[in-house]
Amino acid sequence: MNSAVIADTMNKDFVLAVEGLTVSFDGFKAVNDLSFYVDENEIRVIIGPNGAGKTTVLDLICGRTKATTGSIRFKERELTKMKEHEIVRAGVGRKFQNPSIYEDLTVFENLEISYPKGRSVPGALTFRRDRAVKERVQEIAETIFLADQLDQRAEYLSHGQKQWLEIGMLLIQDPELLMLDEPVAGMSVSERKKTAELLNTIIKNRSVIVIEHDMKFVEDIAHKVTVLHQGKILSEGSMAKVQADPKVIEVYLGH
Amino acid sequence: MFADYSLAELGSIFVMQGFAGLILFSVFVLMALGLAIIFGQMGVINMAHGEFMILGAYVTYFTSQFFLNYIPSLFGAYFFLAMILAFFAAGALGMAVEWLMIRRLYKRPLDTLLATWGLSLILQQLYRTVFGPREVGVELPNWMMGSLPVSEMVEVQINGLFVMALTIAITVAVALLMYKSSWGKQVRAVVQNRVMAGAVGIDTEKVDRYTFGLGCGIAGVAGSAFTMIGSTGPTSGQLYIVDTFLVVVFGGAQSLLGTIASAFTISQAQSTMEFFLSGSMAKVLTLLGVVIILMLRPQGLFVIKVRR
Amino acid sequence: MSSDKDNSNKISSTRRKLLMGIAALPAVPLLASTGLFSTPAMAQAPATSAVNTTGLAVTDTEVTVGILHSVTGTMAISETGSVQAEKLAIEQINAMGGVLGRKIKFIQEDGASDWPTFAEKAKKLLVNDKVAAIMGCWTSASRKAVLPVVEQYNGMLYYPTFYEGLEQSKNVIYTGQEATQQILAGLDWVAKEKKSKTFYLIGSDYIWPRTSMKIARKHIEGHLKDSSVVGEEYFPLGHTQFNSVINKIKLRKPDVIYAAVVGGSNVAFYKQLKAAGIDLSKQTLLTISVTEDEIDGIGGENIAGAYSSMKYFQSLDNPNNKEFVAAFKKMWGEKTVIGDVTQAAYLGPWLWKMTVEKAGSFDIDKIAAASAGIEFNKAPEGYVKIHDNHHLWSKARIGLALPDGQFQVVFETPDLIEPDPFPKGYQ
Amino acid sequence: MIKSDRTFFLRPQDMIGIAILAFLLIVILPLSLDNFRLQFVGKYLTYAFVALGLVLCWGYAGILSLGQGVFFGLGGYCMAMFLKLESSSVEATKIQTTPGIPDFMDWNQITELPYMWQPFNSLTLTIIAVILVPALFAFIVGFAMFKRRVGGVYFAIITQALAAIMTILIIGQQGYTGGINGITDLRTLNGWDIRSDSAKTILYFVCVALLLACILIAYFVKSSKLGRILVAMRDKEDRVRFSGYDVANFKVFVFCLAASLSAIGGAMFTLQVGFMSPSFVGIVPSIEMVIYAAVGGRLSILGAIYGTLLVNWAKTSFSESFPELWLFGLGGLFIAVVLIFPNGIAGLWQTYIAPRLGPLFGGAATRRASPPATPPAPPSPSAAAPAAAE
Repeated sequence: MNSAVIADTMNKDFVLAVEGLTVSFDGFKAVNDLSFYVDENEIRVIIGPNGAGKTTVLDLICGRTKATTGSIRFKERELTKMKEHEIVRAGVGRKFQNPSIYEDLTVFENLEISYPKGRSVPGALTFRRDRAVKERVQEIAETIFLADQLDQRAEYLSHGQKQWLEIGMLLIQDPELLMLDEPVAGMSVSERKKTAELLNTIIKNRSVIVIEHDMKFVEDIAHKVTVLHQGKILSEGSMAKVQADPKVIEVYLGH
Repeated sequence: MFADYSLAELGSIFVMQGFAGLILFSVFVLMALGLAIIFGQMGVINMAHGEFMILGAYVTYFTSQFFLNYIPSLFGAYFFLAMILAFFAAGALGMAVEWLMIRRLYKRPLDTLLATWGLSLILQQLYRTVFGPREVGVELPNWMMGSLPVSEMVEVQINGLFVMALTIAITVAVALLMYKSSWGKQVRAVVQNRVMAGAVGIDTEKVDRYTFGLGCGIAGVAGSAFTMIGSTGPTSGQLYIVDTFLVVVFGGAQSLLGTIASAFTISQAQSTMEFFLSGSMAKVLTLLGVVIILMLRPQGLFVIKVRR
Repeated sequence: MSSDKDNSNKISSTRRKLLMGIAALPAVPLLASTGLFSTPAMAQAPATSAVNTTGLAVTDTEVTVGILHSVTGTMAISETGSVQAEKLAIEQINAMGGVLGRKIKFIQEDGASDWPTFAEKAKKLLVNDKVAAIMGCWTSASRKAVLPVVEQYNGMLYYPTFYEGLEQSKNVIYTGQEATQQILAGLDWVAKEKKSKTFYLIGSDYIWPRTSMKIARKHIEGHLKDSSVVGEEYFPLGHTQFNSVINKIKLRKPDVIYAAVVGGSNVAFYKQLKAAGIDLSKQTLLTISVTEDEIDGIGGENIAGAYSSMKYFQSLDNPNNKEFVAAFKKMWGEKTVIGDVTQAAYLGPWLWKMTVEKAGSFDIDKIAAASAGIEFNKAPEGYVKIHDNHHLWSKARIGLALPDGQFQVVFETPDLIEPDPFPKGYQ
Repeated sequence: MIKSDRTFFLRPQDMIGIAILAFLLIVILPLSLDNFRLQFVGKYLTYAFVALGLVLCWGYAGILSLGQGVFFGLGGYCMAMFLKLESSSVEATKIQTTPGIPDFMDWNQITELPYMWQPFNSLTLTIIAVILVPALFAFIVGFAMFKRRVGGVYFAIITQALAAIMTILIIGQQGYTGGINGITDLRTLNGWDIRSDSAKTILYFVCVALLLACILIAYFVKSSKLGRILVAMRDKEDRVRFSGYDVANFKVFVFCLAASLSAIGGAMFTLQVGFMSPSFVGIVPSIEMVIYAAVGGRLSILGAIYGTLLVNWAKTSFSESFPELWLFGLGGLFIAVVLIFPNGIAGLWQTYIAPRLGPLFGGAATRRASPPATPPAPPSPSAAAPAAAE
């Protein structure tokens, strides 16, 4: 891993530095010796065919899956050794592919639970719904177009609204690195438009990693694109550069 | 403790103790196999497993009574018929239960636990009302009793051999059924992806019903075989339930091989400890050992790592 | 709610119908005409106010007693026989004119194999129903739960089961054997008759087997010549795998296997013993936990050749017993078997009746005081007598188990053995 | 704007519910039942503590423990040990070889009070032990298992095995525990005779008071953010984890809380019934206690109390009149509550009765979010399967 030496001097500026990352499931390497770096305030889009290991990369970063070898550093902190909740508290937020919200709770309660206070057992017991909490929830709810749905049980929201709610639940934590897994999948055209607008407002002052299939959407938002194939980086760079790469055309865009 | 015995004596005792361990192993496998299919393949926790076993035992009892009274000349062979009848009786009851109850609960595994517990209470009382509260004595054909002298010291129990042979036969049959037959493929397909399996034309409801029936049927055969070594009464089924579940869970729930390996581990541990310690302590230590290992390695002994 | 609830009758009649096709039997005055029991003069029934000064449920024509056993739950198997015996005795007593000129009416309650239920029902019988006596309990645990209640509310309990001893109460008459009565003579017999020197003790893991084995060990080591215990093992209740201990037995080659295994374990133990090639006609086995009732489940062929140490066997050859067995079968069906505890339960109502008549009163304190010295000549087991410590003097007997499920009595002590619930030197 | 704007942890309809229950237990039942029946209710209420714990642990957090009898027993045994020591004074036990120790120890050749019995000479230490010993045990079990993400079915089976182990141990170690007979013949509490009718009536009211206090605790937990986290966890455990919570800690907490509640019930049981035995520790009582919560409604705190009372009342009256039918009834109840009315009495109430009462409570009842039609689907077996390996 000779890149590590170089990286050591370089990654001061990177928010996230992934180096030599490998994970294998019973011998099958879902992610294989992967390295990439994300800058401050950068929007990185990861694309790739099904089974390329995109979601696994997010799983590895947020601690859901443990790496076999390699390192993930976030603002100089090694994430591979940390537990999921510690990673979240360090400032990494993750949205799942399917909307992952609490259907039995109201929108307000969904957001309140995500509010980064009272995260310990005693903290949760003594947590008060004070003015600061309510104002913050209200503010986020307006951002995600759900201000008039606060008392609605989350299960009654539409698919798109659920996606927004989950984004809101991340937003309320104000993470420095936001990871979104197919945020516009299954949305109607109008919802997609609104989502793009939402993303454009929330990406300010943070780095974002997005997995997306919708090329139009990718083109709209990406600063830099990483193409994954069979657990490895096939190509990396601007959208234009990636689109011109013959390897990419062969395995992904061309098929 | 061995100072007083000659080497030959010690040798033969260890042989016999090993054999005792193997019998216990066979008993565990037989108990657990039906449950492993139901729990491992379908995710249903059948707390009434013991009662299905006891149904098999009662069937055996009535078959023996029938032979004694009407065709005593064939008494020596009744046990084979009894096992077949036990399989179908328990299997049929299992399918009925699946249809009436279990199929509504596939999405709620913890609730199957409660519902089947209720079923076990009902079956116990049903046995008590119909067959009487006392245990019944199942008379065995003479050829199944006693033991074969291998050497002067070493004797091998015939019913032990019988249980072992039966265990091997049923295990092989189940393995063939699950891994070689097209039906087995359907079962595994349903386990892995119910929706997909339905979409490609597998009748998932039928597969579920027969799988559950098969598991219960095997429990019935096990119960039939256990009339050789245990009691047959309305509440006898309760004696097996904890051991059975631990064997299945310890084996990692999803693989047949895991169940067998776990039955082997637990039976050997228990029978060895029983030899050196008192019975109660051996039991406590075995259970405790299993529980502690499960706490440290909750996925059980054998589990396939999967990508989520 | 205090009506006669004849539950065990229902259960057993269901079974009888199933097994034999005989409908429920009418209640028949069984012994009245035989002249075996002396009939007290009916005309002399004393005034209620004189015989009942503490407000028990005694009227001019009736006296109420309680029957408290498990009709449901795991213990129903064992306790059914006791209920049947107690009902038989009550019926016979009534046929003879009752107690002090009053018919016995009984209230049956179900302990449901649950010890707090036993305590509650005992309290109900004593407080609400004001019964004059309770025939009941089977397990030690149920008796331990009931004991404080009968002591607190001053009742009288007739307890039928052979048990571990270590207890004595003004309010309890123990009609079964305490441990030393059951154990010592049996051990002496096996030492003398079988020239046994080495013993292997095996029991279920709870208080009765453990206490019994403690007494047995003390006797073997302290009182039998050159004898020793070569193994002592306990298994959890409900244990079903005995192959390892059977191997140990084979290794130690004891002269006697001394067994106190109970319940479902019993069946497994004897079946596996037989399967392991231990021939009970060659290997002496003496048990203190197998009566005719247990053999029903074990199967006669699996235990034939074993010896059981009890005070009563159904096959006992004396006129009292023949009379009793015939009456019992007439009332409860030809196929029912009668074990040691069933007979002891049968004694309860009789002993109470005789005590009441001796005391001339139903008052509990007077009965408790009058109990000592009560003699019963017509007991199926033979003559018995209540000791000052409220246990019975009784003989010890050894029975040889036969393939048909009965015992052949091979030995009985010439004299009655004194009950000794707190045996010196055995604790 | 936000309607869910309450500052107090009890909603108006909760207060009405608690008041009705309190009125029933404190006024109606004592006035309408004789002493004998009232003591039954007192005994049932001790099981209600367990059901209450199960509502939090199973209903809200989705953790089904089949070993609650262990905690009930631990609490009960702690109390029984204290009472036994008090009734085993040197004078009361002078016929023993070693006076001053419990009778069953004397029978088992134990000649001095075992180390683990020593603290139970003090009532203060005993009360502390009643609450802390089960909580500690639950902490060890819960910590080991939840940190490794054991859940669902696996947790249920392992707790069931623990109940089996505990029973065998208590029965086997009879010199220290009283064996299968349990610890019996308990007479006085600091000199106060607990066997008299007046004492039992007082203990009944103590039990009711403690139960009401525990109900308030349960409501407090439920309405705190922790309560919502439990529901969230049951629904989407990963989402909670990725919102920065250490999920295992919350599960351990609620499991310990349920254990302590059960133990308080056990201690009250010992006081009211007068003994403790291993028959309350094993698998069968543990599962029966689950059905109390299920009948009441696994998501309803007050429902658990009514469920417990109803099932036990049915059990007592059934077994008095049709003993052989009782198991059919109980078994049928298990099946019916799972198949037909998974939210128990509380579900029926909320679906059929509460809407009609709505106007009476000034709309309070209608604001209660409609209950989920089916109980929350627990994670599928594969998801519930521990995932520590990855």
